[in-house]
Amino acid sequence: QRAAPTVLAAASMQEAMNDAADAWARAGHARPVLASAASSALARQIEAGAPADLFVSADAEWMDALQRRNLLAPGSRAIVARGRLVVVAPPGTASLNGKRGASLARVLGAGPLAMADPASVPAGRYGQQALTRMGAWDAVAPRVVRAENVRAALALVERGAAPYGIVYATDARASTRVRVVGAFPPNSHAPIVYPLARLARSRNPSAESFRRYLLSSTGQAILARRGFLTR
Amino acid sequence: MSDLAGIVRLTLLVGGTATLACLPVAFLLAWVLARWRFPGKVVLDAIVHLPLVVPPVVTGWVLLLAFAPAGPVGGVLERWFGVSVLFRWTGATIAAAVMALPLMVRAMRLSIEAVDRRLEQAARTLGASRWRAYATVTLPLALPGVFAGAVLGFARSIGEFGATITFVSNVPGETQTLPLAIYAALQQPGGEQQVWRLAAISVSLSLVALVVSEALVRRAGRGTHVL
Amino acid sequence: MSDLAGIVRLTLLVGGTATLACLPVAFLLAWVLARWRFPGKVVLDAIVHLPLVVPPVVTGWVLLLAFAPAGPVGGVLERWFGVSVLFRWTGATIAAAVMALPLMVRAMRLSIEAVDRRLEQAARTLGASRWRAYATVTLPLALPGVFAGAVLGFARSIGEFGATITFVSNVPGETQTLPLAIYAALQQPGGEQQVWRLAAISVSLSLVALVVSEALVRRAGRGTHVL
Amino acid sequence: MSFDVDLTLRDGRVSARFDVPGGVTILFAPSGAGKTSVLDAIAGLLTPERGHVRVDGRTLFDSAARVNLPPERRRAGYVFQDARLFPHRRVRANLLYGARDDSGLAEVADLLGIRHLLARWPRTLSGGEAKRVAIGRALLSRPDFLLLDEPLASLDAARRDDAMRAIASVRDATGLPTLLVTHDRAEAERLGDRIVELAGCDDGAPGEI
Amino acid sequence: MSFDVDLTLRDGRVSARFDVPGGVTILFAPSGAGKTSVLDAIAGLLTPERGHVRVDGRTLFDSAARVNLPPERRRAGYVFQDARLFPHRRVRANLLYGARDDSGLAEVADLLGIRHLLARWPRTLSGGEAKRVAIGRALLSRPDFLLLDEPLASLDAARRDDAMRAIASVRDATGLPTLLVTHDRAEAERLGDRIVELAGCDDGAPGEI
Ligand SMILES: Nc1ncnc2c1ncn2[C@@H]1O[C@H](COP(=O)(O)OP(=O)(O)OP(=O)(O)O)[C@@H](O)[C@H]1O
Ligand SMILES: Nc1ncnc2c1ncn2[C@@H]1O[C@H](COP(=O)(O)OP(=O)(O)OP(=O)(O)O)[C@@H](O)[C@H]1O
Ligand code: MOO
Ligand SMILES: [Mg+2]
Ligand SMILES: [Mg+2]
Repeated sequence: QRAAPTVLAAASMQEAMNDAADAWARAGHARPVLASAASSALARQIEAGAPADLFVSADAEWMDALQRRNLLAPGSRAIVARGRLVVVAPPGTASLNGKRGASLARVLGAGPLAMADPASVPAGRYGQQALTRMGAWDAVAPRVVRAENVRAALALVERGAAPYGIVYATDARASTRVRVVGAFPPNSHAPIVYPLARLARSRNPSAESFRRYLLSSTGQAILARRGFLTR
Repeated sequence: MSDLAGIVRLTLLVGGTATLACLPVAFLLAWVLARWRFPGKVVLDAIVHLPLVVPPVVTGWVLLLAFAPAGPVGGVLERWFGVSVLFRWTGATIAAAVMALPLMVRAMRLSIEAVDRRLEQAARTLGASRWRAYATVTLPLALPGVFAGAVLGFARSIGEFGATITFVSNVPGETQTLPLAIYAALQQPGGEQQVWRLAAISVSLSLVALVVSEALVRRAGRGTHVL
Repeated sequence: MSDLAGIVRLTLLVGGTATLACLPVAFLLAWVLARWRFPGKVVLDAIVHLPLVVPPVVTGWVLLLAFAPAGPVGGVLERWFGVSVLFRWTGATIAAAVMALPLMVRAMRLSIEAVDRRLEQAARTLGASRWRAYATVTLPLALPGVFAGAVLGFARSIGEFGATITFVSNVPGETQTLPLAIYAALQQPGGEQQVWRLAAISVSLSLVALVVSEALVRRAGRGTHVL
Repeated sequence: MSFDVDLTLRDGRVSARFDVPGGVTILFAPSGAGKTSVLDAIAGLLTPERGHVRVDGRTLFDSAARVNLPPERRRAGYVFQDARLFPHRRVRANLLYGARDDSGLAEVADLLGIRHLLARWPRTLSGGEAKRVAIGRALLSRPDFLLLDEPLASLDAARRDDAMRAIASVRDATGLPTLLVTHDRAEAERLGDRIVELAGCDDGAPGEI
Repeated sequence: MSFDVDLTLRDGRVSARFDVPGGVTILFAPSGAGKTSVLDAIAGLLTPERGHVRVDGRTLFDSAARVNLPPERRRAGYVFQDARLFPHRRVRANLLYGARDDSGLAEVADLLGIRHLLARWPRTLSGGEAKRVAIGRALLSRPDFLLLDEPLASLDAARRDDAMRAIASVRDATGLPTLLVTHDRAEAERLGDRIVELAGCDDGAPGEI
């Protein structure tokens, strides 16, 4: 049995990666060591030379930054999962279907709108792009409250602190306290992707095997069970 | 990110208000914990320490549960006064105050415990009530601890991040204090420069607080240190 | 998330090691800051306070820069000893220790400042060197502050989150202490129950630490409090 | 009678019973007999196991009647064996701590020879200077009676006389009943209107009158 | 000569000059004259502005020669005006703090009548008991000379004699030169081999011999 690879996974991918690692271990391999944190924190650890093998990011921009610095193994970057962006609200809230522009802004801007910080968190960035595309951002922007991450934005809606929130479908799925009242069209924002890559520094041969496993149909099925859209 | 001056002003507002609001509460708690004997004292002690032990994110979450419109405190505030602290600087101040409290209480308590009770007794025989003895003897002699507590509390306040962002989010101009701005900058590729700049301001602010408090302690301690 | 008992064991290991490792350093710093006069004292004071003021995330990042294989400390560790603290419990301990240090120093310093210098003088005339007077008079009389500092430090250690996750990530079984486990649970839809359970354990641990330290202070303070 | 005291203290190791008229009563006993403990109990700083304390007919403590006035309502002018000056107040502020106003300040300061010390911090006083300030502080608090625990120790002969004259003049002007502790039998006989002896219990045996 | 002292202290407000042979020298002066300051300077706790201190020919301090031994190398047996017992050590441990072993403990404890207090905490001692423990602690530290700042204040007559006998017996056995501060001229004449008077400076004027 070969030494286990160290996998850095964005916090939002943690559960899905756990499942995958378990399955991989059941198949007779050494179980990968999973390290999770915000994508930015992990990317900075890689920049600093942390001894790791794989990186699963929730943020394509950070993956780009690493690639520009030649920290990724050439040809190893791939998209491991995709996501969807939705609007959630407390159960009983009317659906937003068909609303755009001023009417959408009127509804979302009625109270605080919870979303991840557009300045720093990808989910927030996607949300801002979508609202801009739909002509509602300028009107809504003053009412936006920027949470540290998507889960925190969801919690604000769950607790009644904000009537609407913008989160990933994966997050909305498991919550009983909110209902999805609308989904943004995939083309209203940059593609929501979770890039995967092997690090240039990695010397562990099993890292590549696990990378391939994640991209294989078995691996993809595991991610799909956690609500991620697959390739 | 809003402008630098605005962030600094907000940070000082939040940190200053939190520290000032905490001072009397912390001193009372410190006195009770230092000088009184009663059952359940350990429980009170533990509750005061909670925000220190529990990760800030959880503290922020508990605050959110309490102050949300559906929560016990938030409901009352909203129904009776029509105000909400969510997403407001007042909420950021509450988070900062809660996180700073245990540090302030500890420092003050240590100083109160070090005050010689025989001096309080002397004050009593000179006609001072328990309260006057406390105000004119215990408190002034415990001043080094009060100042130390205030600095610790202020430093913690202007460094508070986890509870604040969980409780009141990052709202530029309302809740975006220095740590929140730093965090946002850290999240972005290439945000290092901004991080260093903001961190330098943070450090300078608390250095000033430190120097001022040392000077105050020295002033207050002119007469002390020997019976 | 690894098993509960493992998380608790790791948390205690990290918190305990960090506290023990900090104690002598903190006491020395406290003594120097309390009793010595030298230029640049304020600077030392400020540096000790830094981890309190700067948001934990930044502290974690600075630690990362220092301890990474390319960093000044990490490079030496790797080249000379072939070890790395990244993703290891040792790294989590370093983060916890750095965050706990200012609290420990402050508490101890307050207690040292409260020790009557005339007792140290008495020890000197009885033949004790400066060091022996320090070890046999100053230190034991400052014990309440040492214990208070140790509890504060331990509490802070087992509650430390931001610096740890930034520095060494959340690695179950290695760096996933209670706060990181709580954070992970908070990230999961429907993880509230797990959050409450973990938070309850956090709180109990520090309650125990608190009670033990109060008992120690009382024991140590049997003789004290009047000249 | 002025001091009507019957007390058991310190788990029965110290007890005292006396009933004496006004004037200066000397409490005389060897070291460790319980003199300070008795004064503490009269001042309300130590709660006796049982007994009573009446001064000028006013009941300050009575275990049977469950009376136990707090120290500040007993109006004792207590000069402690150690000076116990407030270290954070200058001499002047120490002297005036229990006073209603500073009308008596100059007179008392002159009597005790501490006028030149008014602006000093207690830390900078010599042993005898601190003692004199403590005496002045008690006198200026307008007490109903005086408790003096070796007020003359560490005073030189001249100061001793001054301090005694100050105490005597207060006594004569106000007729304050006074309990004074001393080790010096000659001094006791010179100063006191009467002497109460607390039997020695230096080795821990209970003391009696 | 045994004590060869010439000092200026406290910004010139206190000065002292004397050169006396062994035995007990009484330092006699009114309150505030500077007696404690002089003892502090001899013990090394206060650095004089200028002058010298020689004891038995050994130079402890000399501003001209830039000699300034730290307190622990001066080997003074200093009994402070206040007792300064270590509050965190029981009486026994206080007594033995400066001792090499506990060989002299029983004898000294008996002489001072503190044998029954050995297991006590300082906090629970009466004023006179604390003073006696402080005397014992200094005697047991095997000093080269003794500095006694009103060692007999707050001791009753019997204890006073015991304490003096203890000091005298140490002096006779070891011939330790001793400086003893007292306010009581009668006592001074009874105990001392000679008397050095520090001129009064109670009102802040400089004191001279
Ligand atoms: N806090 C205490 N706990 C236990 N015993 C105490 C305490 N304080 C005093 N004592 C003891 O009680 C007795 C009486 O003490 P007290 O101070 O009243 O004596 P005193 O007559 O004033 O003696 P002195 O003349 O030496 O001051 C002594 O044996 C003393 O050791
Ligand atoms: N720390 C200090 N700063 C300034 N002045 C001081 C300080 N300590 C003492 N003094 C002053 O120096 C003078 C001498 O003090 P010292 O304590 O030596 O007197 P003393 O002769 O021992 O008096 P006593 O018999 O009352 O104890 C006094 O006037 C005193 O007020
Ligand atoms: O690390 Mo995240 O999944 O961008 O919150
Ligand atoms: Mg007494
Ligand atoms: Mg003196």
